[in-house]
Amino acid sequence: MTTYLFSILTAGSDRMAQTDPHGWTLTIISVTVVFLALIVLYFLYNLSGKIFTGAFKRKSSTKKNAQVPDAEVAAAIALALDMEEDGDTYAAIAAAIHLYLATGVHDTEPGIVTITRKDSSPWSSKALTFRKLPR
Amino acid sequence: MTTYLFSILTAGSDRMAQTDPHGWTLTIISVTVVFLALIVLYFLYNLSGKIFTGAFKRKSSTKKNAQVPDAEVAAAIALALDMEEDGDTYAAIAAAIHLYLATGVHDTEPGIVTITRKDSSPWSSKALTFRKLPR
Amino acid sequence: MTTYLFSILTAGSDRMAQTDPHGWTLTIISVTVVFLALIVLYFLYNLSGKIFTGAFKRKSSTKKNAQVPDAEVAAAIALALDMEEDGDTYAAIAAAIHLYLATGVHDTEPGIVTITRKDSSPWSSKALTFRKLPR
Amino acid sequence: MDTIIDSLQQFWQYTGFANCTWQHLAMIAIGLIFITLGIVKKWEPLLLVPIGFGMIVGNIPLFFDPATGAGLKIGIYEDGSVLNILYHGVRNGWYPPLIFLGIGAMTDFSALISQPRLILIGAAAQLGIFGAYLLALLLGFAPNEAGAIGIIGGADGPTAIFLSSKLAPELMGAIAVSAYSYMALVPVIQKPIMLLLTTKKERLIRMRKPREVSQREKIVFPILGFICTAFIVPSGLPLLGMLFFGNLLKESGVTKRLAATAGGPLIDIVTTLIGLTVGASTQADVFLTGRSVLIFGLGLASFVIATTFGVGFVKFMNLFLSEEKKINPLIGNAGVSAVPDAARVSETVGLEADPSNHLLMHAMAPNVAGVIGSAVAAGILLSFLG
Amino acid sequence: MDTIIDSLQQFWQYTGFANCTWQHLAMIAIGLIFITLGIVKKWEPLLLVPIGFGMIVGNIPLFFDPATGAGLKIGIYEDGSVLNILYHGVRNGWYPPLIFLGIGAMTDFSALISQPRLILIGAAAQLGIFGAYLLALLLGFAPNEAGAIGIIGGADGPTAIFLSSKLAPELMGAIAVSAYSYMALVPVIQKPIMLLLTTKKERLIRMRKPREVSQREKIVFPILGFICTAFIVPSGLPLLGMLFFGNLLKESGVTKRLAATAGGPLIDIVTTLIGLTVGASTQADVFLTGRSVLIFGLGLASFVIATTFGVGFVKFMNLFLSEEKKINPLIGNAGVSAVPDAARVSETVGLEADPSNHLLMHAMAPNVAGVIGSAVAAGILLSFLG
Amino acid sequence: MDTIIDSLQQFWQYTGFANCTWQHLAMIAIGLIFITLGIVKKWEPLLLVPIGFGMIVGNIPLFFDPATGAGLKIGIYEDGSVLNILYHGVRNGWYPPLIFLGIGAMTDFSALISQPRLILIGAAAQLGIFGAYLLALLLGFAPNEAGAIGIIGGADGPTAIFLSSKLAPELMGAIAVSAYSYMALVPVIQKPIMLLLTTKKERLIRMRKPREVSQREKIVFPILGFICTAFIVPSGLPLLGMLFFGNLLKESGVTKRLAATAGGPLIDIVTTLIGLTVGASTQADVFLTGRSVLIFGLGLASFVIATTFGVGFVKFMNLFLSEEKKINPLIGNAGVSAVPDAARVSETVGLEADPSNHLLMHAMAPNVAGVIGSAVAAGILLSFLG
Ligand code: NA
Ligand code: NA
Ligand code: NA
Repeated sequence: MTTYLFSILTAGSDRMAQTDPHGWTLTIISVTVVFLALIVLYFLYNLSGKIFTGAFKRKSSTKKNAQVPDAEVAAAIALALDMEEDGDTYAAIAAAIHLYLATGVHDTEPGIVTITRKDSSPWSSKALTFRKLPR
Repeated sequence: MTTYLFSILTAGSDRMAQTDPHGWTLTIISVTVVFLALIVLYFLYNLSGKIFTGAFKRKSSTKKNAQVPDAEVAAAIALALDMEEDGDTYAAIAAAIHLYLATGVHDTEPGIVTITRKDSSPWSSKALTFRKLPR
Repeated sequence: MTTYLFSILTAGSDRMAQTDPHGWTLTIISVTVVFLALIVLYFLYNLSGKIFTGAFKRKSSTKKNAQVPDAEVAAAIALALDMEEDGDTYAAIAAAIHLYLATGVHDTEPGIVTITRKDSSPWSSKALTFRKLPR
Repeated sequence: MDTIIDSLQQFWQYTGFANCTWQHLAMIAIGLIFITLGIVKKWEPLLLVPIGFGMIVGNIPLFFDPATGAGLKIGIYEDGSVLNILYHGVRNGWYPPLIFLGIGAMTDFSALISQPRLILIGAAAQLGIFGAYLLALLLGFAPNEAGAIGIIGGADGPTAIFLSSKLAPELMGAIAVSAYSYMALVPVIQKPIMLLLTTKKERLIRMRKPREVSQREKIVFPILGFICTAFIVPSGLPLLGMLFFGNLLKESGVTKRLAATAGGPLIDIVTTLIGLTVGASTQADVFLTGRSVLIFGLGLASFVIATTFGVGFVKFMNLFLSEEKKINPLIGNAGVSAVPDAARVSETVGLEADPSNHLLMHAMAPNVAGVIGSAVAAGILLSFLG
Repeated sequence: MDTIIDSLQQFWQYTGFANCTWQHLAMIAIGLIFITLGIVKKWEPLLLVPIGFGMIVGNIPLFFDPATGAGLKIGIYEDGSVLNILYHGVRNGWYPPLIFLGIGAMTDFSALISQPRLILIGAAAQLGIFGAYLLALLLGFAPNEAGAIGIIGGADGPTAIFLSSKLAPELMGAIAVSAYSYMALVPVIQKPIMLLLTTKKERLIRMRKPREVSQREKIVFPILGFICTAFIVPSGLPLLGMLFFGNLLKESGVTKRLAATAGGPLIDIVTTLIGLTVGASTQADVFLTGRSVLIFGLGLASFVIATTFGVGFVKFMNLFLSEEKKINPLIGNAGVSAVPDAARVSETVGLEADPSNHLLMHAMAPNVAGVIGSAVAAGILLSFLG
Repeated sequence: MDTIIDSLQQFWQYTGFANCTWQHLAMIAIGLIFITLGIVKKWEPLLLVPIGFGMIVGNIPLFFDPATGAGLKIGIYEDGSVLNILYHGVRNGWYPPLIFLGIGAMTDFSALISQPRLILIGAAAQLGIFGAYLLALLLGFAPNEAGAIGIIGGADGPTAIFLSSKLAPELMGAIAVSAYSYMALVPVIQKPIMLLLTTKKERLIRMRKPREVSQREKIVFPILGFICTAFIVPSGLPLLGMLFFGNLLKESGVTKRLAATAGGPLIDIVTTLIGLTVGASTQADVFLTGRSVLIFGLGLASFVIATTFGVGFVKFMNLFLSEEKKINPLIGNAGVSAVPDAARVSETVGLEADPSNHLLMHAMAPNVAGVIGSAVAAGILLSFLG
């Protein structure tokens, strides 16, 4: 029994061809494991979320969460959609996410989100500035 | 016959030493091929030039090609001659060529040609600006 | 005799284990050589210092060496101490040394010492400016 | 004089003109199409341009005499040639992990951290991989080949190259080209499926703004994420380890210069070389076969299945969710990875239904989860079939 | 159905959970501590974060059946695995010289050039290396192992990796981790020794501002410095050559772009990979031994001895120096290298005694001399024991 | 005590002082001259400084006992040493194509595209290569050696290293050093020849401003250029492919970050390592031979021939051109490549004749054509002699 199973798992392609010719065993196990792995991550971040949110809720409740500067977020998204060229999309999307999640809260970070567009240098050194005007 | 010729071409140094001890065969073939290769390029770009120039002539005729801002070109050239340090020459010469070919025509590119001089970072991120003043 | 000695030096670990089981021979030779190497450097730079200082003394005597802008040096040092993050320390210390050694003397270099702090790009492209105000 | 003319004739034999076949020209034409699509359509240009040029490079007709073995030793499959040396990183599988290092160093996982339930969409979309696996077996491919073909459905270029270089090196060119082609075609493929599977009402679902994510969470994420996934699927270690390592360098706040280099010069160098050599590995005689056509068909199928399961899974989740927690199924397609193009499709299609409903940031969660998911899937396939 | 459940059970055997031992968990915990110290304490983060993550990567439990040899071929010690390929640069010793190239391209030797007498402190502090060598022999290590352990006292990570990869590869993980740990702990270790060995009066010594250094001297320095040290200790050539070459690129004024790359992307790439792979090489079964504990003890001893001799040597020099030329013994600790942390300790402790007495720039002289000194010492050990 | 003194004596045997010969010192002196010329004269400093320092590194006298084979295993020719590993890229010929990738990513081919007839000058100047080939055969070199020597006349460092590493590795050091020396000396060598061969009137010829070049042409250029040249000379593929690939990355407009890295960090890293290792490969016993002297003589001859044919060919073309289309023969020298120094010589000499007549932009056309031309010539030589 064990030997049979063992053969499945240490097996390369040849043994799989014999023991699982239609691929259903591999498929079912694999899908299960993929879901398992990501469900574990889900629980983990759910948990960490609950731990960290406590601290954050307090913080954000002291600020007015109402004034969502949608315009800024929309601008960042527009940029992210537009910027197919040259891979700047990563930076644009990061900016959009940052603005979106952080709206209404002055976080401890510089408060300026920087992306670049025209510059030909690598992303890291690019600099198109979304300024958060002092409110 | 064919075998003899074949031996020439698959041959390494040893066979060439036998079949072409003074090197004239190799030289004549090689020079012919070098010329051939570059003549093909010549015809190609000549042709592409004729195709593309049509479009361009129209474009440039609408603009005043007369006002050649020689000063700018000369400045870029001066920079290119001067900049022996640190390999910036490539960027300087590219700028000179760009200004030279493009003079009098506002092309679709940003209109600012950027070279760097003092900065120690790689060329790509350097920034000494030749501004094309709005005319 | 020579063979014996030779065995010491071509030897790997095994022969050292036999001929120098407690390690004192290796230690004494090594310490001697380390000191020797650095003493040679000492004499060399001492000498070069004497050669070059002549030229410099003249230069610096024409300027007022008295006004040591300690504040600037202290600021640079403070930065160097603070900047444990991300390896900017090299640049900060270089700036401190530069300011310290050069104080009161306007050297031929740009006169602006540049370090960066927040920027995430490599050191080389960082730019936090200690301006030497025109005095 | 006689010698010279004869020699010239002989030289002719060495030229590309003399050795050219229609297959060479076909492959060069495909390369030109790739370059054109990359430049004109701006579809994944960082990949299509190098791969396209590589296809041209790899299909310059070279003289080779099978009888004597005489020939220029410059092809990508000839030991010691320049192309062959640069190809090592593909064949030995260490370019893809370095690309993952750079991707990790550029990717912001906040969207995922703040909405962990969206991770599951990234799991569902991996069904495209296994659907294609089953189909490939049906079509007569061996299991290792079927696994390598299936991974096209992971919509992740480096993962596809990594896995196919381990499982079925001879199919790697076709698989990589297929994977990148469909990644470039994501907007074309996914939109109709998304419209077909969703109702107008579903497309209008507005999702709540998720909570903020602290820097500490962002730092803990790659460490915890790596340990969990690697314990479950140790064979995914090369890809997952590098992805999370790069992300830790980015988020730690004290190793920014390492992250900047990993997501800058390092990933650029590897991207250039992987594209060029993968392209050059598609030599006509290896590439232009009936199997390549099948692989392209299976690749398309895997993208369709993945998108279907991604969108369908959101609808399935919605059955169990209260009204205000419902998820817009238009972000389901993003589970396939193809970062960030798939997420942009979500945004675009969403905007068509409601111009004020931005889905991009929500879609980034299944999108990056899909990267993790397909690396996990690749690990599993490797442990079964490797 | 039976097959599937059984297969899942079998899959379990491959997971990290099934193969996990307390040693794996211990090493992962150590990795987490390294990362935490790097991020929270900001101790050598460019090294501790990659090494710490590498430790986690290297200690994910992998299935291996010694009977059949079956197992995933992804560990750092398995030929052809990704980690193994990236580890080549450590094992063959070419990462450290590339790091020295970058360090040379970033280091300003002016402090040393303007005060050459301070070089000797950098020689005295190397006694830590040989003190640890003698102790290691006493504890029963073989001479090659003792030499590799001694180099921890050089307080120079790349040098330690270079020498131990040549002399005692099997101890390299423990030696590298020990070296970086104590380099990170320099402030903690050195301060009490410095206070113990100096009087209040000595700590108040003000040193004269040294002369300026011309650009020409800075250019001549690396050339002359290399020729001299390499003639005396040719076996130090790989490290010394690269260090001085990098510095020449920096100071020549005409090769700035090469220096910027050497001290930028190149050193970043190598630092990332050396940290990750050195960390991953500390697999539990190799690392968690009594010998590792001994190595950590000897490493601590070597730092203590080095600091003692550094400070003591300044006091010895002061016996022969006129009042106005006396050297503040608080810069003696800087001779160990650990650039620039040891010099910062000098400054900090000096400021506590007199808040207007800056020692940093003076301390940089023995600090960079210590780098040269330990590279010389490594060369000697290599020629004796290699 | 006796042991120690004896050991010290023995240690002496290992030092550079004990093994030093006048050849070592001569090579170190040459290295110093290279560095000085690079820094003071600013002649090709990116190459002369690394090569010069490499010469010093490669000529530190190392102990080697031919009887026992005992010695330090750190020389560039000893398997597994650091220098030896970094030298792989030279010996296996993959550094030069990577440099070509970077050059392509930096070079603007507009000048050539807008004045295609100037391409032919770049063909004529390659006669320097074959002139030197004939002379080298006359002097008794074997054909492969003669080919490698001839390529010096291509005035292109990476091409010279690439070809000589394939045809005559043992002469590579001398050939590379010769090529770079004369490239640095281009202004000194070419100016008198140009003045000798041209009349005052010819030097005053004003050339018409060429047409503009559209971005589309710039994109099409590298693709078409590569296909044509590679079909004619497939053996030039490694160099031509990389040159045009780099240029496509630059001009495509959608892969700028890849071009920036190829023409930035990547070319910097390779330039640093190729310079250092080529310099270090000139070990006295290999380098200081009568043959090296001959190679230097032949190299000079090849530059003279190339310049002569370049200028002469323009005069020949002018015979067939109408007055307003005549070409200033002062741009003929630029056909040798040596980008962009040769083109700058054209400009400078032209300005002396007429201070308002700028030739630089015109001269860039034969200059970059010369790069293509010598890569083609290298390909031909490789297919005949490889
Ligand atoms: Na995926
Ligand atoms: Na040290
Ligand atoms: Na040439």
